[in-house]
Amino acid sequence: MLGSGIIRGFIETARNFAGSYCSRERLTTIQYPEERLAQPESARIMPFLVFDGADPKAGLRCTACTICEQECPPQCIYIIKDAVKKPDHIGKMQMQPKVFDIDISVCMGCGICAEVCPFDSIKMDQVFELSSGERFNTFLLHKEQLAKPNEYFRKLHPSDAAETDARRAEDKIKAEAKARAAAAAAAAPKPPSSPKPGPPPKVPAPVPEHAEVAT
Amino acid sequence: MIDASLRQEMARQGVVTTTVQELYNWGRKNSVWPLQFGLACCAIEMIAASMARFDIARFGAEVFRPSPRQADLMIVAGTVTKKMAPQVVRLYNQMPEPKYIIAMGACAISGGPFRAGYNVLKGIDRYLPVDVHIPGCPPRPEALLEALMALQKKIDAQPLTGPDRPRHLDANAPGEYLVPECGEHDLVPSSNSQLWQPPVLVRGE
Amino acid sequence: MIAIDNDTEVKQELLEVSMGPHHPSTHGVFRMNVLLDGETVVKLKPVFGYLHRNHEKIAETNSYLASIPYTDRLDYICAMTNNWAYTLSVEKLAGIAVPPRAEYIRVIVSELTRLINHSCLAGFLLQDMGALGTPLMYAFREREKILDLFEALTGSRMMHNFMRFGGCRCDLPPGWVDGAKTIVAHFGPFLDEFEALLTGNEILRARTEGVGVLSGALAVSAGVTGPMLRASGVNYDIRKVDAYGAYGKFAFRVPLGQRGDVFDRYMVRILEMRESLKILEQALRELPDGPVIDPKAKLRNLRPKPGEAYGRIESPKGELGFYLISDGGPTPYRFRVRPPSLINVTILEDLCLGHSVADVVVILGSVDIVLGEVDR
Amino acid sequence: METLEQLKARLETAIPNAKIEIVPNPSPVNQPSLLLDTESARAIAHFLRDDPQLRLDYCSNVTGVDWLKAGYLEAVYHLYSVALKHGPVILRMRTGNRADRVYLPSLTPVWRSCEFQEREVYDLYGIVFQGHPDLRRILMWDEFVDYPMRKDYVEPDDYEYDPTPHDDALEKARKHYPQAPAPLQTEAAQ
Repeated sequence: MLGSGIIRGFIETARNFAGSYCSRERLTTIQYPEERLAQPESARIMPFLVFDGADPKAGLRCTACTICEQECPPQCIYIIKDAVKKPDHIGKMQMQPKVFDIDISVCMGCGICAEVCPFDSIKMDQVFELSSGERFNTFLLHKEQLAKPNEYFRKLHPSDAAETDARRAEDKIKAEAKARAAAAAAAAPKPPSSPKPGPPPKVPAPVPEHAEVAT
Repeated sequence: MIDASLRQEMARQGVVTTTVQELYNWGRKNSVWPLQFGLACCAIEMIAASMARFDIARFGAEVFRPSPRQADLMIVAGTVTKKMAPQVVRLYNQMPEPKYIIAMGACAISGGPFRAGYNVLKGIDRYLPVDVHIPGCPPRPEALLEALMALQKKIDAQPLTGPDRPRHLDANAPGEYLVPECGEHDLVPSSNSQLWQPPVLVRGE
Repeated sequence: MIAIDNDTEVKQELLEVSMGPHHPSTHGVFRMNVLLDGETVVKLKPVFGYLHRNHEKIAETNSYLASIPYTDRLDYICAMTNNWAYTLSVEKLAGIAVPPRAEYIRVIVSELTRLINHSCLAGFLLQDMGALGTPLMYAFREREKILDLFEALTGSRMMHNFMRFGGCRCDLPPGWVDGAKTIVAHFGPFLDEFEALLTGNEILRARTEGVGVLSGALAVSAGVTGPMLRASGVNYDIRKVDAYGAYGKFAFRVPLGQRGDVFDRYMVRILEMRESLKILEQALRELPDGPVIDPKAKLRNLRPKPGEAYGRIESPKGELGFYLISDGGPTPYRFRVRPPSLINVTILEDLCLGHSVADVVVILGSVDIVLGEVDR
Repeated sequence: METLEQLKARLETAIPNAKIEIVPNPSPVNQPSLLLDTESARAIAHFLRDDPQLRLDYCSNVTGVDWLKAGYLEAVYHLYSVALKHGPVILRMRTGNRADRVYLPSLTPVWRSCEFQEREVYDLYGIVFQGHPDLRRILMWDEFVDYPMRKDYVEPDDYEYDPTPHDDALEKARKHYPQAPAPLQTEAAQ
């Protein structure tokens, strides 16, 4: 019968219409902003920098190695190294950035910077409400705006953060043990060696798979 | 003018007071009709925002108009290329006042990831006045809704008189903008110098 | 009374209409210069380049790794298959092996992508016919479910940046396979519903049957690939021909059309979705354990030996290939995308001649172009 | 499918004047190609398409390449057979130089799929395909005069607001810097 296909279509539409009152499957609307979609742990929008402890300046994990700057596909990271070094979590003196800027009006949120960072410093944020009427002053984020505490990172990416924290704690224990051993060796009476305490132990920073530290 | 505390008291008693400005802006902000106009990837997220899950209709902005003559809002959703830029400006010029622009996504703001390209316009604000920028590549549909709410706030706050009044109530304000032409190597001119005045930023080593 | 002069002839002339680049039904910034005799198309010239964003030039200045997120933005509905085509080409160029689990994950995400693409295409096609909203809304409802899966896996809804040379960036998160199984199980009933809504609809049939007929011989000569080619009755599916990835291990059929009209193109895509569901069921059931990336594969500073490679896959739109020439440096010397969308519109004029303007819109919808890929 | 050497021998007997060279490909994928001379290219293409053993009825991909150091432009064709499901056979043609002798025969009369791709190569590389039915710019606008995919193409200097410049962009940006002591300004920029 001509029109039977249309009628069958109408029945489908009616089923969906009626179903939208009782079935969550058919009524999928999220009442943003009152209601928010839970973002998965892996969600990534824009990068941020992790710092340990309470002071963003002293605890910043970034060592200004510029790997992220080189690998960033749209080249939206800009780093200037500081002349002054500071100790990292295992007490080794590391470079630190004087300027660390990310232009989020260019950033494509690909997450390659977080992937290649060998110091667990740059991670992906999940805040997407970034709109602004002003282009020039709001979208160039400086080091101060980018730095977020480790607790924030733990909240966003619990499993990733747990793995990172465990690894860093292990590094620290290893470094301390090595320092103790070095100190003990230095303290032992050896005729040629001088009695002053040994230099800080040289422990390579944790390097994840596939990453290579820039030369 | 009625002061705020008196108004609150009256509202509690069931008397709603308003001003012409508030009523006018209330109507405008809740019926922002966008132009049905997608350029690239962000357009898919714009469509997603108008679909069931995010439902831009809750903000009165689901009426995507195919014709610029009926639209209030241009969502520049995607990369504007140099070949497309004259058409985008022309579309904007064809829209009636009051009109607004949301630059959705990194490409529309600054050229984004494609800014190194020879055919990519480095930001639509070289030719048009943008009201709200949304960074992200592409921004989530919620981010578009958030930007729409920001735009609504902006409309709501516009006074109808005085020097800060919107462009459509100011006879001397420009309604149309310069349409660039395709030259032999680049667009001519390469930006609208009246609109595009970037700050000077110097990088040392 | 007005006297009518019967001697005056009605002047007839051809009318040139420019459809696009801003047009409600052009799937992006696509322009067609159409010459009309009344309502009938006598000439049609597509105009491209309104979204030419220099992907190839940018890729020739970027490292091999940095080009992966750019490939997401080629055909922005099917980011996963773009990733795969590019990584496949680089793997061929540099001689990198892929572990079996990664191959399976690639198949799973690509077939999910095919579901997204084909269901959205059906929605857009119906939108072009005037069915505003409803089918597209149903298609997007299902798409959102698959996007949730992709977001849990890769972190982003559309731009996944998931595959790497020698495997995938990360393993499946816990519970992902079960979620995927649920979605695959629910997608079949959704397709039944979708077909009940559309396939039997007399208006859809009247608008699509016998419209835009493409012969098999012309399709092959014009390089048309993908569902368009198969709707014209030519059995050529790169998943079968090259059996790349793990596709050799799955049992699935290749749906073919008979007449090559718009309806066949619609129907082939619906049937392909059903075959994709079969592949997904098998792949999710037989997913092997093991690493998801070749541990020897380099991520940064990849410098393949001088040489060239062409790798291709069956993307939802057709043959998506990447042709790479390396000169031994950190960036490709030549990076070429073989875009299925661009080459599929070669025959647009042949399909549209003699049809009315309204049919042009439907035919273009059935070709299934995405401008990010046409213009790159 | 026969090897490229056999194919070359067969082509040379079928088309007597043809000058064919095999271009080796050292990469692991082993896709060597045939370098054709421009005079006999059309005849060779017809032979490849119609030969019952080959039936390369499907030209998948046309690529332009700019060999700046060697001083010529190149067009590369990837051929497959839909009927016999084999391939690829790769053809290459080279122009005389990069300036005035940039003519190559068009293969669009043999394979229709070359139509838009050859137009694209013409648009971006400036190779003129003789015998092409409709050789116009395809991606760039008609008034455009340069060939942007060539390796020596220089972009017009439309200095952008680029707060994170690198490499070439940094050099370009420096030219637009105002004359001021740089380190001082950096402090102010933060």
